[in-house]
Amino acid sequence: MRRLSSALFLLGLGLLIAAIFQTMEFASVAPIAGQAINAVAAEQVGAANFVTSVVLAYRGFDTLLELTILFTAATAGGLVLGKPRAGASHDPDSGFILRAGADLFFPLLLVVGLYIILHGHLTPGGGFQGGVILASAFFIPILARPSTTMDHRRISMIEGFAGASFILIGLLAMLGGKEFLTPLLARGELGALLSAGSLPLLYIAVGLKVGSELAGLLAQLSETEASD
Amino acid sequence: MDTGLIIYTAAFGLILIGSTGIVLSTHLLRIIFGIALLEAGANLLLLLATFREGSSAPIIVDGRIPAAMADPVPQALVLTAIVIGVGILALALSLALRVQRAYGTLDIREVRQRLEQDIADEAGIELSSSSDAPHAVVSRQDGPA
Amino acid sequence: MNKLVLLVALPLITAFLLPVINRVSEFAGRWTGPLILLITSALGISLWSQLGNNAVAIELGGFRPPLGIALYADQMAILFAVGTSLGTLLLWPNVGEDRVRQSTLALILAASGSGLALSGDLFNIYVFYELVAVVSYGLIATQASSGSYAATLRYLVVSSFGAAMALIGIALVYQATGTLNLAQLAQLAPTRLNNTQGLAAFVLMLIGFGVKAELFPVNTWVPEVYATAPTRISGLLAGVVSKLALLIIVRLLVLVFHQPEALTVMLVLGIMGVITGELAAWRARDFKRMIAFSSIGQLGIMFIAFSIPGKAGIFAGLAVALHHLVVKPALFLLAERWSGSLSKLAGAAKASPLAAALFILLALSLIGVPPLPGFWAKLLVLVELSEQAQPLYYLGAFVILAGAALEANYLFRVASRFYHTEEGQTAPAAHRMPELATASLLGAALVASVFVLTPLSAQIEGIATQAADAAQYIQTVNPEALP
Amino acid sequence: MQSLVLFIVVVMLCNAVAVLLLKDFLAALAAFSVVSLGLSVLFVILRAPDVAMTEAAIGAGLSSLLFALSLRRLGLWRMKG
Repeated sequence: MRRLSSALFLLGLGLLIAAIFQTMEFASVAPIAGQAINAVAAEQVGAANFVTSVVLAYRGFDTLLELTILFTAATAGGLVLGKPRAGASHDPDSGFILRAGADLFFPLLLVVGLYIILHGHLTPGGGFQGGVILASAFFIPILARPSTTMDHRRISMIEGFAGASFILIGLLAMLGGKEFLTPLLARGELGALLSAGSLPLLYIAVGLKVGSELAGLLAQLSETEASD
Repeated sequence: MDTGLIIYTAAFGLILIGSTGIVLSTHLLRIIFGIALLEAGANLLLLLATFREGSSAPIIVDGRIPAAMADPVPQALVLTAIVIGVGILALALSLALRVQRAYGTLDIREVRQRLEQDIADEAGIELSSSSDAPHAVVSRQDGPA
Repeated sequence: MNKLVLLVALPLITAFLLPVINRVSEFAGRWTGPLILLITSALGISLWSQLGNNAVAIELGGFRPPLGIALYADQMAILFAVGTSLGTLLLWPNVGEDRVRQSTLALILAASGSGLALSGDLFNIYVFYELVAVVSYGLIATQASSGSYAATLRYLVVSSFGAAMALIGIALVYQATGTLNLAQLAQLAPTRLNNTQGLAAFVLMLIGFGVKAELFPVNTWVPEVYATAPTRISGLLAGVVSKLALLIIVRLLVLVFHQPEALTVMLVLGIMGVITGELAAWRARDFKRMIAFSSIGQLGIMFIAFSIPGKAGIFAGLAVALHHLVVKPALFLLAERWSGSLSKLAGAAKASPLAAALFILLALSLIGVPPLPGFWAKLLVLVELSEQAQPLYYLGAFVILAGAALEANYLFRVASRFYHTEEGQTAPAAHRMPELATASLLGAALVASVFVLTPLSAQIEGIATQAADAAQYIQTVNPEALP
Repeated sequence: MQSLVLFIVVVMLCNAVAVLLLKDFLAALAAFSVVSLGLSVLFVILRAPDVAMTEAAIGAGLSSLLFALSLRRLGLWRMKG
């Protein structure tokens, strides 16, 4: 019975998609929002990477919520997995080569992550991509030495303050009589490292938040005891 | 048959394969794989929405603004959607670990039966179809489904 | 008026900082959350009183739509935003061990619910919707039983599937119009979305947003989740969150999707919802799942009501929705001590007479016995349905009436148990004070509304008129002229 | 260009089917990573370098890591000869 209804449901979905495919006119419409942004973004926001302009300025609110989703997922994940029991069994530490490699990787990944975050308004990449690399920088040593645990207290401090500073930058604009999340500071010269106003600051907050969030999630998953 | 159409096929293909995985799979981990595939297809479709061939990436290099730049809005949207997806994926996997620890299985039918049993036990009523109550049998999943 | 954004930003920043605050002072950690919600509720109410019959739009980041994201606040939006804040405050989670994490999640729920009601951008709505979804998973899992984990995971699967469908719908809309701002979509819809692709996009979004609104084919999670989640969370999900999802669908119908087929799809799914929900509730043998299934039925009635075209449908649907918003959380609060088999409820009236009386009051209103507000809401829906003079709408009216008969049957079956003591059976324990007080408050609000029925219905009619006014929406948001 | 796209799409779809059909979860995870990588190449072709980077870091990297960690905790981490 369940199989039959599932199959029927899939059939309906397939028909729907086929109908869409049939009637869709491919790329017939000018992207109103996109064209308008492409026309004014360089002047209005001042970031050479327009995707960054959209992510942090035009649709900064979405990004704030996205950070909140990650935060919520990490909080809920902590609730679900709970604290590992004291004296729980760990995987044994890896061999010397892996440990040495992990130690070697740590500063390298840290620098690469920060570089990507800081250049987010100029080149592809930014807080999210850099944040993932930061997270892996902190997580790889744990993979090499499963007996060490991550300092969850410090992580929760970082994620709290990073998220709050994103909102605070937005609220500062309101104090100045502008709307929430209006970009602040001088726009500077297009393509320079110090340009695009408060956008690099926002990306640093995003990078720290994403990095700490994901590192926390990964550590939680790996600290959970095996089920058998 | 142009490039755009081929990629559209990929998007709809991923959507259909992902949906099939969600609806027809019996193992919860496989269903989570299906969700990830479905999301990938949806993201691709979103990015394709206003794609035109011959446009360039929406980034200014050396101060020159290219003539035809790609629409940056869907790119930002997909960026958001990918990050949302990984957050939910992590939560789903954490839940799957707990379910496995509690029920000893991730087979969707067994999980559902155990869930019904749990609810019925807590309410203090008989399960209506208690013919094969898996209550006493702690079935352990030893291999992948 | 740009303080409106504080309804979202204040709870969010508090949620981020709550672990830190709690480390500094446990006392502050305990009371900051409710205090912030009190502040946002008061702020929302003051904004409501300033608003009158006007509406305001906020251009976030100072970018005029369609460049940036716009928030739109009319009476309906602020009503539901305040409803979310107040609802979360009244149903503040207080079970389980991890208090800080729970408070954090509750604050985020309040913020995201308010944002969902206010948002005027299609993708922003999707992000808020996902946020509400993730928060709900966390809150359900606070029960920390194996059942709640399994139910949450199954809910997550259905909900993620729905969210992906909604995202596909958004992609189709963006593909056809090139914008995400609802006001601009309203301008473009008659020419660009009045076709098969538009209808497909609507159906996909209906499936997606319908998951939280307990729409017929995607509501399999409802009984499992409501039976295993903490009762306060069930009350929040059934009472508040489902209405927010419904609100989005109504906004989309008013502004973007004008096809008659769209209404027909909603009507049919609503009818199916009433039939399956009420029948399942009638068959249910434990209290929690009975009211869970009954909420599917009630939301089916709302879908039927909102499928009536024009202002009349919104008026009727809004009346039912507000009534359910008050009644269902109260019922779930009563379920706190009455969870479990219906047969165990014998003699409950003796142990807690106030709770039993409250239940009967709520049940009467839910069934629709005059002069309680539930009667007037249902009457309104039936009158509007019969005025449509079409077979499918008559069927809807008939199904609602039949559903009411079933409701009367199973709710009175429960009520009669209360006063019927059997030998050798222990009555269920008396309710705890917080639950009983909150439920009494909601019950008192229900009774009070009987005495102000005329101004109240005029007020709701005003809200509905404004919500149905697409021209005002476009004018208020005032997006840049089309090229 | 067109044949390259066609090749990537075919590989991606085959691997997507393989994710659902392969009995061994580790193999399914490998197939899933291939889908993600193919997707990020498509994103580059669609002139979205930012999204491609994100997909490569998050879709192919982090998601696979999450899956791998949970496979290990679930006891499904084993190769079949």
